[in-house]
Amino acid sequence: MTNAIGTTLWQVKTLADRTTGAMPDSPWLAIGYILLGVVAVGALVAGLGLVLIYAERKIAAHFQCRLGPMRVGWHGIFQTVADTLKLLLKEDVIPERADKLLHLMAPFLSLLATVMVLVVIPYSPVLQIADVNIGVLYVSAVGGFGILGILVAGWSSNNKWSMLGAMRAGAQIISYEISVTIALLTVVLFAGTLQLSQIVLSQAEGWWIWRAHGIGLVAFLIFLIASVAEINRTPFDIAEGESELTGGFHTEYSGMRFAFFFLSEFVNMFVAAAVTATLFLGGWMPFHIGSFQAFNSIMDLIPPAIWFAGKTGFLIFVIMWFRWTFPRMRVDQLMKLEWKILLPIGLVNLAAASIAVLFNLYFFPRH
Amino acid sequence: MTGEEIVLAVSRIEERAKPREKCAMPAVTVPVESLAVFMRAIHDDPALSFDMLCTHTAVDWLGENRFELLYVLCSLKHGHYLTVSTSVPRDKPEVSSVSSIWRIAEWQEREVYDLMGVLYSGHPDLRRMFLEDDWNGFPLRKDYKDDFMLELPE
Amino acid sequence: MTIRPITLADRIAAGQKVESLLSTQEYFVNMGPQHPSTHGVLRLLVRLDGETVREVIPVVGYVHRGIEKMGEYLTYRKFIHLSDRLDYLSAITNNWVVAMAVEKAAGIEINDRIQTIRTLCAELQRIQSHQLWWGVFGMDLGAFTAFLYGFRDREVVTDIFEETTGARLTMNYIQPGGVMFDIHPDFVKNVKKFLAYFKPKLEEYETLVSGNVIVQARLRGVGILSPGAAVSIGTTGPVLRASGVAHDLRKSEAYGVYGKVQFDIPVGVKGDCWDRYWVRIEEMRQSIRIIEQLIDSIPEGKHMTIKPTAKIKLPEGLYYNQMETARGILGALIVSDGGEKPYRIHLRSPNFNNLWSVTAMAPGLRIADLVAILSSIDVVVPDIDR
Amino acid sequence: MNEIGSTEQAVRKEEARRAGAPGTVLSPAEKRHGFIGGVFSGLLSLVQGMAVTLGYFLRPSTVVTRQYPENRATLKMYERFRSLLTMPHDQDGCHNCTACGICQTACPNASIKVVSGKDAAGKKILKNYIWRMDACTFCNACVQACPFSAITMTGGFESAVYDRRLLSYSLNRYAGPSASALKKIADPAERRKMMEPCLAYSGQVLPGETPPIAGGE
Repeated sequence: MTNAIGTTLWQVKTLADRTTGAMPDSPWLAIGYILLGVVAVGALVAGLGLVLIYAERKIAAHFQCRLGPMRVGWHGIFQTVADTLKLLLKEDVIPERADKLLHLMAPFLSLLATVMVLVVIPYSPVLQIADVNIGVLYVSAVGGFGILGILVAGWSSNNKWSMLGAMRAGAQIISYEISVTIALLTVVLFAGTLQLSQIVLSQAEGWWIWRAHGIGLVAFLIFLIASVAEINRTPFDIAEGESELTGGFHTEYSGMRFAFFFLSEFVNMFVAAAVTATLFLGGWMPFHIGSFQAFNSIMDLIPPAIWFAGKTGFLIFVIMWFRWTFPRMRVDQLMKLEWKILLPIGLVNLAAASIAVLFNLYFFPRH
Repeated sequence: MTGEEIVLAVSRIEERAKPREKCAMPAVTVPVESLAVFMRAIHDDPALSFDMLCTHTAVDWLGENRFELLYVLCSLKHGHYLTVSTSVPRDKPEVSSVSSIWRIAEWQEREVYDLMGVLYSGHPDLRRMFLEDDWNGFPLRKDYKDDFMLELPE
Repeated sequence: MTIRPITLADRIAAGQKVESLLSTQEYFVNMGPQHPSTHGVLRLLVRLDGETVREVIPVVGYVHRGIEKMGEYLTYRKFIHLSDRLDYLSAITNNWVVAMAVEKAAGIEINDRIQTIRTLCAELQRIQSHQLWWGVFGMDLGAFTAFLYGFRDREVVTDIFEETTGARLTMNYIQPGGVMFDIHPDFVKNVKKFLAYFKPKLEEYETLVSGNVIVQARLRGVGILSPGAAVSIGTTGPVLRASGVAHDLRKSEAYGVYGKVQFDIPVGVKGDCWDRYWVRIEEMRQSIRIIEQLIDSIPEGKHMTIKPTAKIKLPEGLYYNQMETARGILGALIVSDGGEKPYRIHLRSPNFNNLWSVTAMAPGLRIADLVAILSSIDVVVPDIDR
Repeated sequence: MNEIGSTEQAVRKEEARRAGAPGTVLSPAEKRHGFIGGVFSGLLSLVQGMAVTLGYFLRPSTVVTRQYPENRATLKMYERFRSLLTMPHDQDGCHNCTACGICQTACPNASIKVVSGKDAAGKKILKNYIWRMDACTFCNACVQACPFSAITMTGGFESAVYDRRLLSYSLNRYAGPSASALKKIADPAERRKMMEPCLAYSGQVLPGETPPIAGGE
């Protein structure tokens, strides 16, 4: 695989490839690779939790003319650590007559779904745990599995508010899954592959957000909006709906189990931003413009991992920006937005995309 | 209409209505048995048209052994006010509800029942409002006493 | 003989209601007394059918302090400080209602300076109250940032109050015969500074919340209160005016110096949540107008016309005085037996009446709408319970 | 009012009828859009809102947070701020209180108790001035009522304690006559003899003395 400039890119050899490669010769090495993957994902989740929660608090504070945490450490950077300790030490309350097993399980189900998506995201050409050849399908399938945790949490809590929140979440996530998938399909059409690393490489001449005469932009907006809805953040946080449902599905959770929901929300946000960046903003791919080789080679000086982190960070900021600006939508308006606005636009956009692909109409068409 | 005109117009509707003495605003006293009919009449009368019940409360005249029920009425249409007063004996505090005329009366009467212990016949939902359901007595009565009451030292 | 299967369509054709065929189970939930959007300790018993509200039963009394009973043991002057604690966001106006009732009954003369100061403070209070409401309204709709913006701007007004009255919330400032302190030397300067600061902020409120498409969708056509129902339920203030009834005591019974100033009454057209929202935003503009007309021409005079220790006795009789607070008409009904203390004092609280309009508005709407309605009528619970 | 229908038109008509309704403004009508226009105007309104919040985000000077314990040095309460009842003592250590008890009667909550006694000459003097902050609403009535300006409200606000009984304050630093009576005595030693020092007292009100409010504990 070569990029526009003609230099050979690094051969992507993922941890999963290494594991399968090592399996016949030395199973222990393979197990070592698996352990390395588990540790890496665990560290990533913990790190994301620490960084994103702190970032959210600081960003929210500055949107609201406040300072945010300032006490623990310099500008409160250890606030999240302190809060985690506090949550660890708190009593874990299980409501009477709750379905105990499910109640205990729900937070982990919720977290599991998001963590599994982390595995397939190409963070840089060499940093990817498993490069599944149906990556896009995997992302949408496993990502949609997160609703199970929320539903189980709401059901098992033996609380009407929780139940309402869970039902809202169910309706919402399943509806918005459609728009997410349609926007995904647009990119799949452009790239001609379902593999995430290949989708990134297909953007070597330019990111899909601008290369397809606005079709990519529309798909990007739909994908972003629907992703925000899928991760239950304002303006689509009706499943929690603090002022309506007191806390929605996690009303009855406390201590560490609540922290897991919290964590999965933030990891979810990262996943949504990372997938959006990968599909529409070129993932780790530097900003290239077609055949302007001089410009492109300057852009190549910045390492791919930084590009990826920058794009994802920007999208996370935008999602937080949404949250700290917009009010919440009502449940029927949420459905209306999906079924009457996003879905028709998405379908028309998909049709337009197929025409663009058929006649090779985008900027810097492939040869 | 001025205060005197209102009182005059009202007394034409109900001849037993007399001006209430010692009152800074136009006020009439009506016998308790004719209250409901009287209220309906002044609500419906186009010249009076008392469409809003500003407030309703009761005063415990312990010495005279009666509760005085006060209805401050207002006509947004004409911009005039009237206070209607009626008395019920303390040992049999019963009066007919006006909640079918002004919806707010339903809740204002509940409040008066809760704190003063006046019973309203024809009230759709007469029960305690502020106090707990098992509260003993009616605190705004002048002879009310309970263990929590503190005396101001003089 | 073959039996034709009876279908849903057959049942409907036979006159059976679809609702009864597709019956769902209704359930009750307690919204409050500890609920983020019932602002304090209001409890709403809500009968729900899925997301749809079928019935709302307000349960009040969680902060009942027996202020009316306490009033019977306190002199008129001492009672004023209890009136602060009714609707704590309109403390100045509450003081004024009782003070004015006493002044009218006892025949205490008030000079123009006192009247102007009172009017100015009441209007500042109205702005302050609406700022807080705006913030809380945003929060109830899910826009938490609005909440902090509202509080941030309210802080400026509270500082002005603190400088002049010595307190931020329960000020006990207006007393029979005058005001507790003369205005602070910096009062005029600071009020002007506040107006200059707040006017652009008000436009920002419009951009951030009023114009927002989600807010519009959440508020337009939601919770319609017809003028007839509004009057029958006895709502006052912005709730009544939003229903299309231009009733404002500041115009119709111009007390204070309201007779001398130009201002408009904002009136709603539909009586929905949006109208109630808009009326309050517009009222802030009108309050700014009133303050601007008065702030440069505060007459000279004393700030207290009677001695603060003078005994106040009302002649025997029945007195009623009412005034427009930020939430509606607050009335003070005083029954005097000629002594220093009221024989009976009753407070007609605006929130008490306004609250019950929820029962007329909410049925048939969603839970989220119930929150919007509750927020749009802007109840302060201690005022309901007294 | 009841005859007005609930429809928008009827209300508008009624409003117009009221002589152009001088002094009223009507709420603006809803702007209607088609599907495409609605999407774009909706997006525009969202972007405008985001611009407002971003404006604050990018200007750290708009932050209004004050870091409380750190800013103690610069934190000044307004001079009229009412939070702590105090009895000012002049440079000779004398106060103005004559134990007349007017403040005690003026207090709506009975949070002041003036304990008076008799001096050698049989004149009324202040023994102990007890102020119960836990029962105080800071209404300023006592300060207004005092004919001698013996008490005043000051701005100290850090008075949180873990036990309610610790909120009883004794305001006078000595038991004895007021400044005006003391100033008549020229000899400082003689004067000091009349001022029986009492510690700034805060705690259970007095041994054997019931708190001013019965059942208050």
